[in-house]
Amino acid sequence: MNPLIETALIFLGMQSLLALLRPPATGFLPLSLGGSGLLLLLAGLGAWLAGARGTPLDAAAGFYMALLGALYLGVGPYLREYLSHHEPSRARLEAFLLPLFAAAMVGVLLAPPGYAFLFLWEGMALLGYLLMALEGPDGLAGSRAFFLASRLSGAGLFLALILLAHKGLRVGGLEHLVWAGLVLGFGTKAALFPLHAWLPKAHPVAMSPLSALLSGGMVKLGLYGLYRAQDWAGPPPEWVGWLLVALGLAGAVYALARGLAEEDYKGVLAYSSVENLNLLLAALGAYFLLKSPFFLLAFFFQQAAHALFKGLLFLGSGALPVRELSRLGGLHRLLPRTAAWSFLGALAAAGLPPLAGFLFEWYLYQGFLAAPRGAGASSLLVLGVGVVALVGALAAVSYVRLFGLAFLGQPRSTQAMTAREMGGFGQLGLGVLAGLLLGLSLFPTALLSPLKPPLYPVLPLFLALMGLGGGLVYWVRRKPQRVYDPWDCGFHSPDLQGSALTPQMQPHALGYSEQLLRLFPFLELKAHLSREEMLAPPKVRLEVSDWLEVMETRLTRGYTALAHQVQRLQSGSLHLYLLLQFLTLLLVLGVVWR
Amino acid sequence: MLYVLLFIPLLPALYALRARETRWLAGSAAAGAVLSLGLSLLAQNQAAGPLRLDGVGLFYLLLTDLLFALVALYAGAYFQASQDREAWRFYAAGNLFLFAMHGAYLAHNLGLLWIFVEGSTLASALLVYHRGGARALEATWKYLMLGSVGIALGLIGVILVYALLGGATLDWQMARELVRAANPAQLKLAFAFLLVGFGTKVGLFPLQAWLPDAHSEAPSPASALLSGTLLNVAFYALLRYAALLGSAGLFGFAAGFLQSFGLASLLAAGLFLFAQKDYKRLLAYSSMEHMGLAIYALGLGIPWLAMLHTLFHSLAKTAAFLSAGNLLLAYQSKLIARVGAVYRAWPATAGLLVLSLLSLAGLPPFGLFYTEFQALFRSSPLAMGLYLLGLLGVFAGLLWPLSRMVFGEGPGMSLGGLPRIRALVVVPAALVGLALILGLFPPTGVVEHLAEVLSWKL
Amino acid sequence: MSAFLLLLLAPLFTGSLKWLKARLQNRQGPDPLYDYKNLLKLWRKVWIRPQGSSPLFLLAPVVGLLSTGLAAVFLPLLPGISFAGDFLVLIYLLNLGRFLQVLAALDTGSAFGGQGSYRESLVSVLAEPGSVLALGAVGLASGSLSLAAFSPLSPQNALVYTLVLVALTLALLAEGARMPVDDPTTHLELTMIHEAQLLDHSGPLLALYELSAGMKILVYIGLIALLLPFGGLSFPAALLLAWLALGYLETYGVKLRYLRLPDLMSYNTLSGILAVLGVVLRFRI
Amino acid sequence: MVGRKSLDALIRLYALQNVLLALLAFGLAQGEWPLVLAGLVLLLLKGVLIPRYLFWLLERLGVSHEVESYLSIPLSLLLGGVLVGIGLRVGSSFVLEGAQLPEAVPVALSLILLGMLSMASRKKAVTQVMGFLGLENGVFLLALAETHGLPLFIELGVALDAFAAVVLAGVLIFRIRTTFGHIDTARMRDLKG
Repeated sequence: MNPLIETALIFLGMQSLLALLRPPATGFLPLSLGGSGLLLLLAGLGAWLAGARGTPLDAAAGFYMALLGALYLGVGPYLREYLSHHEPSRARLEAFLLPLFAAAMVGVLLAPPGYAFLFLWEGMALLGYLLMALEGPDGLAGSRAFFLASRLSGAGLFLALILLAHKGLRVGGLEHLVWAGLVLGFGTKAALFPLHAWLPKAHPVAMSPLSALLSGGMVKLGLYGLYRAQDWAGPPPEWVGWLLVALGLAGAVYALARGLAEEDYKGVLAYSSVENLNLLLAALGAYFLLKSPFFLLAFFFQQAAHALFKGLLFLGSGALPVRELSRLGGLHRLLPRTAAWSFLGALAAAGLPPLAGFLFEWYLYQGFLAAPRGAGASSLLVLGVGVVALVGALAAVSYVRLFGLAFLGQPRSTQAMTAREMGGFGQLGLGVLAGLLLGLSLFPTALLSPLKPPLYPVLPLFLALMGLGGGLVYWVRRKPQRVYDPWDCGFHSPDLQGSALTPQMQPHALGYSEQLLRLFPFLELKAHLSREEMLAPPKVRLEVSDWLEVMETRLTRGYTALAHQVQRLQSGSLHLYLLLQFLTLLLVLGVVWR
Repeated sequence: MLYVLLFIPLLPALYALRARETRWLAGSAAAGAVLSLGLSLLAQNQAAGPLRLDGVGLFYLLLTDLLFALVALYAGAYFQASQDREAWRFYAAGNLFLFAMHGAYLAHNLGLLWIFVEGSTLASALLVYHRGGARALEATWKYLMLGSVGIALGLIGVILVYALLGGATLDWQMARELVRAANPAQLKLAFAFLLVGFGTKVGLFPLQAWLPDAHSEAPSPASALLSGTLLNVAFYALLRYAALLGSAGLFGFAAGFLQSFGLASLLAAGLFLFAQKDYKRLLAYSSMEHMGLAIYALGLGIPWLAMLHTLFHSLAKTAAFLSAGNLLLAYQSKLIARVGAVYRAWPATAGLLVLSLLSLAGLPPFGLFYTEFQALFRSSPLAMGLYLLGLLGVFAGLLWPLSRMVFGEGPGMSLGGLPRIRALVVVPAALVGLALILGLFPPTGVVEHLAEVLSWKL
Repeated sequence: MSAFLLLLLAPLFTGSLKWLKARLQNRQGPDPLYDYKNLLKLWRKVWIRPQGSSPLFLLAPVVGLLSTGLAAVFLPLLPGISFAGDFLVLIYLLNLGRFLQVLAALDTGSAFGGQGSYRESLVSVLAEPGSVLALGAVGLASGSLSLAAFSPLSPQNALVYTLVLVALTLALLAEGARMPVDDPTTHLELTMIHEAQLLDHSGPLLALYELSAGMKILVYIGLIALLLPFGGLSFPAALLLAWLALGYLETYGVKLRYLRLPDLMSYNTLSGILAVLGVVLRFRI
Repeated sequence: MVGRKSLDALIRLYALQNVLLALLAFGLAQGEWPLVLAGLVLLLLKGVLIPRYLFWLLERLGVSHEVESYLSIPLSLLLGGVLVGIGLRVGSSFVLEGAQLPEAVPVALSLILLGMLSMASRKKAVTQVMGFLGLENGVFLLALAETHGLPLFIELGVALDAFAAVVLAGVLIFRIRTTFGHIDTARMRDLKG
């Protein structure tokens, strides 16, 4: 094996060991996790850029390893600061489990398809669950959803990888079964619509650095699997491509719309992850269908970009005092640095040039526009352009809402006035990710060179924006200015303290997106009027009911009802039991006689 | 030597009838089990009369003795913590039970095997009953009735086999030779009775009714013994008969039944688990699932895999029941809804509970993951699908109680006066540790070697 | 090059449009060059930084102007930079400006800013798919994804181009904040979309905003001009047409209810979809 | 055994059955001492000891000596008849080569089926034990019919087990009586789910 990777894994192991022996050992995290991140980044990039094939480190695996490495590099220092706010007993467990989780993810990339892969895959899920469950009662539903989905994913992979191992069996329709298992297994992990339901439940409840690792790293392994499966199972059947494109595009729109109805800061980020993942899956599916290099470029580039900006955003969310958007506001004053990092992340995530997110959409558009013409079904792929445009616009709105409501304006609650900025290590972690994101945005070729990418003039654009913008800003700032209250239609009076505007006059988290949500038929908006006192003005509370979630609830209810039906067999009646025994005997005898 | 081995457990049993000091009772029982553990290692392949200790017997004997010794130690602490003055009942019945188990594993005669299996039913009924009470009584009664009928059906099977062997012998070695000449149709008939009979004791799906009742009402160490060792003995009997059918060239016929019952148990267990409110019943249904899986593995024609499965299951389930015993001590309730935030109240137990339950849910790095993988690896696509579906159902059923109890809301630190006795934690920890080590390095080779005595033919 | 052209023309266009509208409404109207003076005046004024606002407040107008200007760089009215996929960069640069503008509107925490912010967001979501699809369709029809290589209207592509023109025109109205999507002359905060976001910007910042708004309209007119078959005269022709049409529309038309906007803009999206399908499936008249 | 309403009669019937079985065993023994011994044990254990134990039990329990069932007597008889029919019908396929007494096999099967029926339908704990004993007898008859009889020590072990089971059941019935105040197993339905 590559000595860099070995050293990195040893670092992670040492960290866990230290957490066991000399708790809480969180002080070593920048060195152990961050250091291993650096090593993995180097090793992975080396393999990726060299275009290595097969074992021990395939180029594709190298790419993902670099991606994980970059995340660890940022999360390592951050975690040291973050865990210092936890109780020592819990911090100790986290400092023990997290490196193992990190190592399991790396292991997945190194493992050949088979027992070792499944072992690490399920182990990864287990560690993730434990880390999430440590959140206590709040994390209950989320961690459970995560674990359940992980097992579903594992089941799909069991099916696929075992069938794959039986080479002799691969005749007839079994090929399709293998790919069905792969799509189920990796698709669930990569939040393929409509198997994504776990993600928005799980990621918000995890602690911020873990959310960053999950959203930035772990879910990408699903994409890795699907891409890499080509090596294992041969080219996929056509339906796989169509399925991924159709579900991916639908899921991207759905996730953004649903994200606009979300009030939880990290929930919005989670839905944005679902959107990105589905778009990536669509890109991969389209690549399967058309083999266009644009899709491959889009696929790889955005994974790196998403890992970085989502890592940045999730890490930034760690400094927020509460998660509900309707209780945040004005945080840029208390958290200027976090606001700046998050702004950078939001710009990238909204897909705006010259940052990384745009390049992805740029490739995607060109890929879809290059769909073959004519009467064939694949010519319909060109409509993907419209979906990507819609997704782009929605993503921008989503991030405006997220950043605007949380960091700008006036605080909507007293909690929002008590936020505290992260200290040095926290800022270091964020800074590392931000730096990498900026580097990736401006020098995409550094990463994409194996794929020989076409580019738009990103660097000149950036320099022009920075130069001219800096000049203009300098100019305007030097002009005379006054500080005054915002415009309040002239209601301002000396009796009132300052402006007549109150924080409640700002748009509410759901109010902001209400009109947009009405565009999407699968979301049903309900307004509840409630009065706290008899004569008080009624309060309007908006509630969103999501068709998919309604279905999910019904499914759960149905399953529970089924379970209760079966339980009636165990009714407590000994006579029924004896009868059952008798009937079983008769059944078995009947089969024997037949 | 084998007779010594057979009767060793009767000594502590007699002692238990006289002594009342829990600590000495626990010590004597554990000492007896450890002694037989050592002896059985020396006694491999010895024969005496109808007794003979071959590889498979040794495997289960070692497992049983080990678990019994650990559970006996735990039980000392458990009864002390629950201020149970009648711990001697547990030790008396327990050692009697161990005697029956020894007999079953040492017996090299199918009739004798039956007798000891029935004996283990009776002894374990005493274990379930323990101190009585309405619920325990109800559970014991149901257990006794269902178990007796089941075992009687098994006896019909034994008689038919005996008749088919020409009424010559029930000795295992000779039976395997003779069975080749037997009428296949009638051997199948005999197997039907054996399957339903011993299947009742294994707890296969529609025959499982006694299992959750008995497991939930017995005191926790007894539940651990039932799940960790009693189910194995019935499984062991089926293993022998399946091998017998294999010798007769009828394994294909048996495999269909074994696989169907295994999968049915697995699938049903998922549904039973999902709506479960009592954590000890939860563990009991999980036993039904795993015995189903072991039977399925047997049906695949891989005895060593089935044996390995029962080994891992016994370790994990014993640890789980002992942890559940700790919960019962701390929370005084068997309802899942009454237990919460164990990870704050009693971190050690929480850790054990999590690890043992996750192990039972078939997650790496524990052994059940390995055996489930191996079983899947050898299944047909359809069976694989059902198997995976069943595993998912079971997992869904186990996950919520686990999350709820360990990490959910609860009284937290305010639990007054937790029993601070080391053995309560150390014993299950030893089991979990063993399960972990064996899971990381599955002793496949050893088990395969031991299972060779079955000289499995498909 | 085109950027400077548009920068220079923008105040003229908006100023003279005001003049035209006044004339159509039988008013005297301001000097057609009024906007130049207005901008200069604003630029010299003191600007107000609202209490508690963030650096974005200042950044938004700056980036707004720059992004529109840089977008105009890719418009091949005059020789400039050109490459495959440049129209996407153009559209997204406009988005960048809007992103910051919409954010800055939330910055002060005033009720109107927020209102304007989410209204503009809705408009953007409604307008974007249509314009991208339309431009994509042109690219497909011309066989090149670079603006400079877009082929003009011809009998072969008449149907597709008609659809594209419909889509782009609607996008112009929406993105330029003109009637019937928005009323640029309103003084009632409750009905504003674009203006509501600028309420707190004053002096040089307002000047930047006004300038970039004008340029944005011209960028869209420039895009339309690329499709017109008049060679070098296309842009002036498009300008003139747009000038007349906007003046006429804003005199005789009424603003659409905000809640009815999706109905109008669905034509935009539909035209875009049909245009693309028209190219791919080779619709002919 | 299926049709009677009185427990006393049931027990007497059971005793009689055992005596007959023992006689059968002697008949088949043809001088082989293991079978004779087995028959003797049977006679002693099942013909005398168990019935007496049951009588004693009933007396001590102080419950009505009436059979309570889910099924009415006619229905019970009818079902019993059907089961006997089944037993006789399929019995032939249970007759193995070299069976000692092929004619008894269907009877044994019928006995087993009837035993299971009474266990599954009767409510009193005592009657369930009776059903089990009937079943056991069926098994014994089957053993006699099919084979020379099981090897002696097996036979003894089996008998011992059965006896222990019955004794244990008796003890439990006592406890049930004192704990619940009745011995109606159909009303013991606390454990479910």
